[in-house]
Amino acid sequence: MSTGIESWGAENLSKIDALYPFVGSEKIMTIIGVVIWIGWQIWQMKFENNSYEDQTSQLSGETLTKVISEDD
Amino acid sequence: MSTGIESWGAENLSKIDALYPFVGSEKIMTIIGVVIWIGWQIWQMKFENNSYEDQTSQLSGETLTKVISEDD
Amino acid sequence: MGNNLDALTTIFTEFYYWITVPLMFLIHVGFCMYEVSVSRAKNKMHTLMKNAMLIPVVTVTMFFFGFWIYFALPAWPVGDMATGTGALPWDVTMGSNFQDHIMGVFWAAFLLFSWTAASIVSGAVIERIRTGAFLIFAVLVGSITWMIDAAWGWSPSGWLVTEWGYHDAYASGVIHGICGGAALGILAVLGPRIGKFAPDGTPRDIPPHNPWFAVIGLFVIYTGFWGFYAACNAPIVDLSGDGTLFSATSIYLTPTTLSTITFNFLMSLAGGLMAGYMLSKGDAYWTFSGGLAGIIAASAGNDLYHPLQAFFIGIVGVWVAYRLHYWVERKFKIDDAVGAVAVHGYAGSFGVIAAGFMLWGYPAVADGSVSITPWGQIGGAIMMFLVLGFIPTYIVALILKGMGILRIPREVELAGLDYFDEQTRKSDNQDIVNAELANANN
Amino acid sequence: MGNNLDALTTIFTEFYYWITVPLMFLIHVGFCMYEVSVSRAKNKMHTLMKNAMLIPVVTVTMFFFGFWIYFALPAWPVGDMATGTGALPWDVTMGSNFQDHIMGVFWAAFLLFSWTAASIVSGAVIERIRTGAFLIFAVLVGSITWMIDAAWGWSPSGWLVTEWGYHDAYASGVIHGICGGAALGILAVLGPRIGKFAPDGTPRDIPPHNPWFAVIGLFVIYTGFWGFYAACNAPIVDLSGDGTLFSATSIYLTPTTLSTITFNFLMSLAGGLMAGYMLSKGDAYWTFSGGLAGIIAASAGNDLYHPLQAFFIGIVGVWVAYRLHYWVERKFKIDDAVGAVAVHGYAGSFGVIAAGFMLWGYPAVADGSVSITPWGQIGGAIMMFLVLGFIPTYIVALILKGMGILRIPREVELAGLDYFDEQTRKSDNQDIVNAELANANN
Repeated sequence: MSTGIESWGAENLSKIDALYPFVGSEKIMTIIGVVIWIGWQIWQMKFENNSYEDQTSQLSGETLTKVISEDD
Repeated sequence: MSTGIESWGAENLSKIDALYPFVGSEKIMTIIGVVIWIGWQIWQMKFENNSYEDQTSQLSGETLTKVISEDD
Repeated sequence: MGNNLDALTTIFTEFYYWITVPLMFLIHVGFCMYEVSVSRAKNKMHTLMKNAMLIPVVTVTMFFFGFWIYFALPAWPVGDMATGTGALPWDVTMGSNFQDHIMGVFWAAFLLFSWTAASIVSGAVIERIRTGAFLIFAVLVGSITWMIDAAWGWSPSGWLVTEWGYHDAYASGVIHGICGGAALGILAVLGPRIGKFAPDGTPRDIPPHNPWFAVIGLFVIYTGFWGFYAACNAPIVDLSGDGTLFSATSIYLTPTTLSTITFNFLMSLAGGLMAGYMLSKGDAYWTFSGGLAGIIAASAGNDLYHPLQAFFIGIVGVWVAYRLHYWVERKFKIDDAVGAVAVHGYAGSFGVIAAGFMLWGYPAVADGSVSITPWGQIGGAIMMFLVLGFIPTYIVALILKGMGILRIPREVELAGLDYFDEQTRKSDNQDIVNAELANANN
Repeated sequence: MGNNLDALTTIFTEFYYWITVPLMFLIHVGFCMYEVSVSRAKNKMHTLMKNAMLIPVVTVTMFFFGFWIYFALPAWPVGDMATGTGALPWDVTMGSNFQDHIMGVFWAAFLLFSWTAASIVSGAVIERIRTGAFLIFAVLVGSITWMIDAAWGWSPSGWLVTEWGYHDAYASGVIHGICGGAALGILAVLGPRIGKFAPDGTPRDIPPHNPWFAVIGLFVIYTGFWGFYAACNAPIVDLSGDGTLFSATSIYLTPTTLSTITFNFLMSLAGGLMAGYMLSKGDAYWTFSGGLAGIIAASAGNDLYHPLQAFFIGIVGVWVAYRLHYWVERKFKIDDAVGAVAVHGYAGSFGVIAAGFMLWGYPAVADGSVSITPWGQIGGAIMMFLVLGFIPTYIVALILKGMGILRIPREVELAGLDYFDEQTRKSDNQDIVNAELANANN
């Protein structure tokens, strides 16, 4: 049993192309990868937008003036 | 006279292995090197311990409180 | 790989490309250093993270489709999908493969160009763009539009090369021109930072929070740029076809040498530094930006120029970039925080056009079927800066603005992107000091 | 060396290892930058010097005995002393030698790994360990225990490899696992910094004095890590034995390519960065630490993985490291100042074990006499983290604590290690200002 290659023997070596395990799963891995990427970007935008909303609500007129004045 | 190699002539080159001078002194150099290393580490620990003793004696209760309060 | 000599040649080529990758990491380290240093202290961590996070999103999208675009799209107008199959993410060469010693290092070299592309855009838009919006532009420029321009104009089979004789050996247009244009497209929609322009329209300087560090960042970029230059060459190619004449070539498989580009890199850097210092009256930031712009201006033809030609073109390119930067700033109220449009966009486009006059009539490809001309280069510069650079980001910026997710809220911009994190840090610090006081008094 | 081709192969190999060395210098530059930035301002110069002085002591001890351990100890339990004689400090190959073109660069590549090993430990224990005590741990980990683990598990003849099929191509366990364990062994005895835990046991954050610089330091480590990866390969090996098939191999002389590790390095970095950003809600330090932990988690099998497998393992490895870090911090009151136990120890050990499942049944050595298995990898991970990592430093730390030379005095910790030097600097400054005032009023 092996997840991929079973021998590094010289007679075998010249025939090996893919070195990775689970050959045949490339397309399903691509789909999972794309889902992770798009999911991450959507999560990032939601997370960022929420934190701005939260921050904006805490930065009313007077607080804001004070914060800017203390800026170094 | 030479401390090591006397000729770069082609007939000699293929026989040269050590390029450094004073071939044969490797073991004594190793001993000296080990002494320097261990000596240095002992000196470093003594020096460091002494400076902590010195510093600790200057950091009594009130001074220490002042130093920490001024910390940024 | 057959015999010993073939093996050595292949592994040398693999190692050659490999070594350009860590060198190009330094470009990104330098970009982060200078972008953060140019920002105000109240924005620095967010500025850093905005730039840094382009790394994973551009990397995965280059794996999913960016690299495929390069192989699939050389023909006009939409390429030949069949030619790109080797770079599809499920192809057996897009992974650990014992018969292939080049795909991974070649992909990585392209990827590091992609990071640079996105990073150029990043600097221009700091202190007011949302990270999420920027990361969309990073994918657009880093994994799509620059890959289209590379397929079209940075490959011996790209139609800009085979039809117009476009020549751009070290990416004056295909990286710098397009990214300057892309940055300008976003800036036109995003608008300036609050306070950048006085009510009467006079631009104000917004000083870097750490001026000398910004310049060290640029110096680190120079260092990494050596990797960028080497990665634009093929290291050892059999030009005779029968094993009697080997040489390095440009990406177009036309002859050059590492010695040539070493001469020209250094002489165009020297020209750019001298011009930048003189124009800005010794300002550190513009002098170092000038050094970079000098290299960028000469890059299109640095495979072939004489070192003194590279020197002269570096000088003129910086003059063009500097003058255009301030003219555009005043005329169109564009707030390009780091001068990226100037250093990359104007100097790069100037460099593409200059190569058309300097190398007029040179064969653009190895078989000599098409020649370099000024009009081919002018057309190419327009394709890069305007068609593939400005227009796509301008359209996407309008869409994101319409959705209300392009720019950070006014209050957050005024208080600073790091304001709340910084408050937490201060209060954590105070907690620790209090704990230490309690310990000292025990 | 015989003919031209043999000479070229030998000198290419020599040059290949050589170039990994300056790249790995950047790892150390980066470690110093991030470790100093994470410390509080009152401790920064001592933090720098503690890390920097591991360089000379690890270097000389690697020359005296560290490198010899690698060649002498592969067999269980104490090796065969005769096999190591070529690496004894008085052997003729351990010096300038015209017949040998590999010993010096090979030694240097190992040495730079040793610096990294000691540096990993260094970060965890900042702001309270004595420099002298740390330098003893630096020799212990950098020149002894990691060299034993390399002899056992990072050599085609090591007993962990030949008996258990242990596979760890880019040192998830043999560098990162062991050093994470070693750091934890010291931390368990050394105790937390004053104020780290509230009286009720709640951990407090001790903020870095320069947050963005810490991250730039991590970025420089990424850059140097390319040298670390390349140094783990043999660049060109005749796998057929008859000159018909050459390839790069792992340290186990099993096939891989530079292209493979380039793909996988970048994709595991991307996975780690995305996971770190998400878990920490955009915290810069954890995001960049996540990038490093992602690479480390995939390293054991990055000679063979598919890029997307490296990406997924990077993500999961960071999740494991991040969760374990906070759990151990709360549960055992461990104050790991830079998260080194997590990033190196947990992510690395996870990576070793993950490789056992992913590469189950792959031959562990070229002749196929033993295969990679999950239990071989689990056993190997325990050997690295616990047996060679945690236990030796834990024992030495107990001894040093008993001697009263492990931890700095409480008063010095509270005032800051640089307090007196800083007072001198301030007073020198004042003297100069006074002298300038006197000059101005003349």
